[in-house]
Amino acid sequence: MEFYTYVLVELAKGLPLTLQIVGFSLVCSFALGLCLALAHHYGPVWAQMLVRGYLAIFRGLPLLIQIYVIYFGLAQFAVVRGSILWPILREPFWCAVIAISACAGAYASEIFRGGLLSVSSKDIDAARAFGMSRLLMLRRIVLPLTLHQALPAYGNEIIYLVKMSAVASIITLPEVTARAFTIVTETFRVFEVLAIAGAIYLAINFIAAFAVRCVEKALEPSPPRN
Amino acid sequence: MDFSPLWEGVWGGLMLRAAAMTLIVAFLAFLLGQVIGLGLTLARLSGVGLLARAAETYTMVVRGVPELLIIYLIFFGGSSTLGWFASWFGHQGYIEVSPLLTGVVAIGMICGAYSSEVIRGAILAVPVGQVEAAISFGMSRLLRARRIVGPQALRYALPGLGNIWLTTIKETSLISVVGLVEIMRQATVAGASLRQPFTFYIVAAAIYMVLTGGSVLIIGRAERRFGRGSMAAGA
Amino acid sequence: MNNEMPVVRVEGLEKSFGALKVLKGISLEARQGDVISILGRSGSGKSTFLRCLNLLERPDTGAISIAGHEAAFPEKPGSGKLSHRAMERLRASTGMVFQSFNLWSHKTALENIIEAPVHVLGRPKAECVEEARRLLARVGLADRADYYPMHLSGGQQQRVAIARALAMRPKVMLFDEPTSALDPELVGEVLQVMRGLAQEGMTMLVVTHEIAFARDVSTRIVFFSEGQVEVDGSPHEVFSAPPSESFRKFLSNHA
Amino acid sequence: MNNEMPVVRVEGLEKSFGALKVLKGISLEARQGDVISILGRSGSGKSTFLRCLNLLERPDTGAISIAGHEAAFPEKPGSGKLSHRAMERLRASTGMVFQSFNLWSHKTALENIIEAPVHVLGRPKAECVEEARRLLARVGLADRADYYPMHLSGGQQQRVAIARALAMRPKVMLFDEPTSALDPELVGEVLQVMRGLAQEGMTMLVVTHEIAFARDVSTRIVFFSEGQVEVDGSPHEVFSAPPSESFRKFLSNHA
Amino acid sequence: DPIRIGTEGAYRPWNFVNEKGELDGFEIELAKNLCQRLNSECTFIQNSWDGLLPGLDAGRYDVLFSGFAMTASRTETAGMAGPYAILAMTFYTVADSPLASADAEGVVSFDRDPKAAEEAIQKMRTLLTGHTVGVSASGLSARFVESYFDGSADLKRYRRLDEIDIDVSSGRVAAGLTQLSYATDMIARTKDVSYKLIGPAFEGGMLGQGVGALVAKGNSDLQQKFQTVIDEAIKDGTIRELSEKWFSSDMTPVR
Ligand SMILES: Nc1ncnc2c1ncn2[C@@H]1O[C@H](COP(=O)(O)OP(=O)(O)OP(=O)(O)O)[C@@H](O)[C@H]1O
Ligand SMILES: Nc1ncnc2c1ncn2[C@@H]1O[C@H](COP(=O)(O)OP(=O)(O)OP(=O)(O)O)[C@@H](O)[C@H]1O
Ligand SMILES: [Mg+2]
Ligand SMILES: [Mg+2]
Repeated sequence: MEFYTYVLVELAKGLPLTLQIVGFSLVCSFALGLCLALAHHYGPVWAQMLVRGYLAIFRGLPLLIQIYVIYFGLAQFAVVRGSILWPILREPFWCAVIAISACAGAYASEIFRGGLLSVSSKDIDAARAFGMSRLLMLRRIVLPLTLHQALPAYGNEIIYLVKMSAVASIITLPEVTARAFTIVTETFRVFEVLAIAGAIYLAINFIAAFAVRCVEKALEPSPPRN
Repeated sequence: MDFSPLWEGVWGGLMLRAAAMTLIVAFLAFLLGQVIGLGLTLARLSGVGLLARAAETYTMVVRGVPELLIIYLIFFGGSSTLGWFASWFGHQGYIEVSPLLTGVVAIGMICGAYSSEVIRGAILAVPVGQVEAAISFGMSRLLRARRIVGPQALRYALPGLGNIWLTTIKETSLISVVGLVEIMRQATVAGASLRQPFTFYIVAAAIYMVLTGGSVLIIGRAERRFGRGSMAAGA
Repeated sequence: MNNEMPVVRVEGLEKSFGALKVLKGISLEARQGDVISILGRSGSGKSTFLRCLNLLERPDTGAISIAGHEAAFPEKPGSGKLSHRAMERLRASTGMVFQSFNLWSHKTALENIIEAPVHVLGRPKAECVEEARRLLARVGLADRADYYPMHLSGGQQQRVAIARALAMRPKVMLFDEPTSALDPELVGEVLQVMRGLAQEGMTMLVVTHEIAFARDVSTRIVFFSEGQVEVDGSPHEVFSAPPSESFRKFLSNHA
Repeated sequence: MNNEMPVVRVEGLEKSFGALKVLKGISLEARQGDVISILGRSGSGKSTFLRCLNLLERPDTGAISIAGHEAAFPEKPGSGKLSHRAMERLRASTGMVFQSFNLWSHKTALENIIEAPVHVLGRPKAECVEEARRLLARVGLADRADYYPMHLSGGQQQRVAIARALAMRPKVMLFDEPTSALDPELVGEVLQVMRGLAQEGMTMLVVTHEIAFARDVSTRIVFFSEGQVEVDGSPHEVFSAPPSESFRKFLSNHA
Repeated sequence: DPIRIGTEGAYRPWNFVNEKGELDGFEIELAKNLCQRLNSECTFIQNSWDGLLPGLDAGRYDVLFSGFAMTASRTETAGMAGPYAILAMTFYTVADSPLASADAEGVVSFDRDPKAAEEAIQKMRTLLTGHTVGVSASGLSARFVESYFDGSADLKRYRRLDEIDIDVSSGRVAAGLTQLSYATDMIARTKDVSYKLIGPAFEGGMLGQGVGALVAKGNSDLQQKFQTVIDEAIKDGTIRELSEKWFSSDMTPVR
């Protein structure tokens, strides 16, 4: 029992860092994913090609490789180390946020594009007929409908993202997984430690999924009460 | 960077074999995942309270827990359980579950949980009126699912399922813990042996790009194929 | 089928949406070959009534019998419970044309029409295609067979929806404003089609706003008001001497 | 505005979908206060014409001028190109009621109505809500303000769509079969509303299948046939002595 | 049944896959030798590091030869046989680092010469003050730095040893702490970066008794057997021979 408390306390120390990585990456990847999806769906041909290329790389490569390249790979080049970006790229935290956002953003953009595809031309026609500018139409009509349709699938992506944050452990950030790994190598008690780490992730994801479900419910057109 | 070990030594061949392993496991796991995902979705939409709850819990837990833990549970938990059963019949010791089977089952279970969310969203996106039209013609649930809801849901689901397929290819790297040699594991082994960690990660990246890039092309084609008559607004 | 037996019998049908009671005990009978026009103000529950007949909405109370298939509500637990199979059979013997058409967007006009005959009734596909082409020609759309719904005009979609329902050769047809999107010429043609059907002994329930249409085609007029049948009689009776005040008011605006 | 200047002027409008030429050179002028009824067979391009006026479909050739906003096609590269801003201004000065209503499904009836006035015209929200409630009352839907479209009957949706268009106080209204889902009584009321608008000087183009409606309300009748204006004249002229064979045939079915 | 030996196969020069694609390295040769002494057949099973410990737990392997250091807490949870090599830790950096001024020295042991070790630690403390040191995430080296360099150097933990090398070369960490055996091999084989050892290598004390084989808990029979043959191999010089072949120095544990 003592062991379990010890592990729990030790892992919980990594929780703030995990949550920070998740929080930053969530915001960045959402914005990135939305921009990519819009460029992919509405943009000129060259923008679409650019997005396709981006998606091919960031959805195609394991996150492990991406974070490896961003953290270890770029650092190999003296040019990078001399550049103004180095203060950011030097920090494992920002490398993790960049890598996770870039990857999760690519996935999110496909989800959002699916949502954009489901917006019916009738809704668009009505918006255009009322003289809405493209931006206004996007903000008031297209995005709400898109996000509503995409929400269940986006819930998936949030959960992916929470678990993605574990790759931060390979670039020296002492978040939950890294701490679990350290305890495992010290004590050799793989199952117990991983199960507790798993429970922590499950708890985060449970809260995330619950939040998503609440938003989903709130957006549902409710039958009138009268 | 020196890539000569790829064609001069054994490494090139080993990397290719690892790529084949990745592809096989990913493919089988994805198929299994679709079956599981569909089953879960049907259970969730069945209206039978207990069934729906069970499916929902499965989806939540399997998605919520790190993949590695699930693989551990299935592989090592699986053989422990088998061993425990076997001991009843007098068999002693460790029973090996085929790593390939475990890998496929574990990844497939994870893939199924994610797929069910995507499939559910897509089914709910089919316009109600069209479903009602099908009902009013006396179509059974199965027929409706096959002829009306399925094809339309498929086109909403394709982007999401595409995501899942790509993730499955990459998640397959986790099965190295059960002893299968897939791309990432082979790259680590080769890199460590030659003390060129980067060289082989880059080779691995290239192989992944080929696998996933090819997939993206096929998915794109499928999307166009099923997009016919779609109400979607163009650019 | 015995001409004396009602093909459609509805008794005490009630339906609420939340606190809003839309149908407050509708009873109605239709014999073979009857063409019943259902009139009523917008929002008076006409569509809801047709949808209940088809069990698309589950009535709160009441009994429905269509072409020998029975359904009673509220369902009794156990033996009284309606099986899916029973509901499907009831529905397959009725054809429905929706107010908003509800064509399947992933299928062409022709595919929309052959879908149910081939897959619900199991008729040979070649035969169905032939019949579908004939039906399309009959509603003036021979050249639109391979169009997807989104590329059809409103009236064209409505006609495809009518052809789709006819292709099932149902015992009872439920039309929800089948001519709302049609020009007078087409209204005339559709009317012609419906007369033909009536002569072949098809039973039809038609929700419509076209008084002329109701007068010319139907054997009986039913007027819904506030969820109840307020008027029920032959066209001649009810139009020459409107039996209720609100019905008179309803008609007064019609030239 | 000068009464002599046409508010709407269309010249030589052509539009094809692939190989299908739907509009084959439509020219039309409307002065302030004109109510033009557009008649024509299903599929003759009426909806397409309205959609072109609104630039929802991009015409192949032709010139459009609405309330001072001009658009010419094919667009010349460079200076002749229509800016988004210009298109939006043109659209904001026209109101449109769609054949299939096209209400926004994620907004209630009230929200549908205030959406454009608040966000396109930038009017104060409180004021818009008040006006929206007045409009809803005017079309008999005061108690449906908080319903989502999916919970409204067909006629109710259509009336919300009309209220939504009116809320923009446009210079020109484009109606695509605005009474198709309405009962005679409501048709009368909507007709009343439109008469009022006409008196206030609103210019209206109305696609309709209701001959009575066209005769009673409009100042001019336009009949489309095979993508061209075949008849254009005052109601009195064209109904008493139909100037073309196909128009006579079109009318013949109307009682 | 053959003895199933698990190993990572990616930890040069202890265990790795050679140019022919076969397992090779100090531990592999040693294990083969030990099996001969035991008169048993042996099979090697390669697995990623993450699967070794759970596999041992589940009974997939009988014994692990994969560079496991023998520490008190580990011997508690699993059975260990050995040590078969000392575990010496050394700091290293790149040639152009300010720390590079310090020179490499020999091995000092906390057990055999505590005073010399203490002095060496003092010297390294001064050198590393204000710098960040990269260590392996496996607890041992981290705890070594924590307890001896607290308040002097900061820590960064890495999953794999070759990742420390990369960050030492990029300057994210000023120096790395790694195993002497690993470092000498790495320095010899790396062409494009010139790493160098700094200060002495440390051994004994809290770094544990050395590297040993991990036997499934409860299998004390097998543990005993391996303990016996390892002691033999130390006595007759086999380990020294292998050590010199693979590490270019004698890493035989002294007991
Ligand atoms: N997007 C499209 N692609 C191809 N064909 C189209 C498209 N939209 C309309 N059409 C065709 O153009 C013709 C004119 O359509 P339109 O909707 O303008 O007819 P309409 O006069 O409004 O008919 P209705 O009275 O039935 O609404 C129809 O034959 C239709 O099939
Ligand atoms: N799903 C629903 N939830 C709540 N209220 C509903 C729902 N469907 C319909 N209603 C309400 O029930 C009433 C009757 O609707 P119904 O569609 O049957 O009218 P209708 O007679 O067909 O009208 P119309 O002629 O305009 O089509 C309307 O007031 C409508 O607002
Ligand atoms: Mg209705
Ligand atoms: Mg039209």
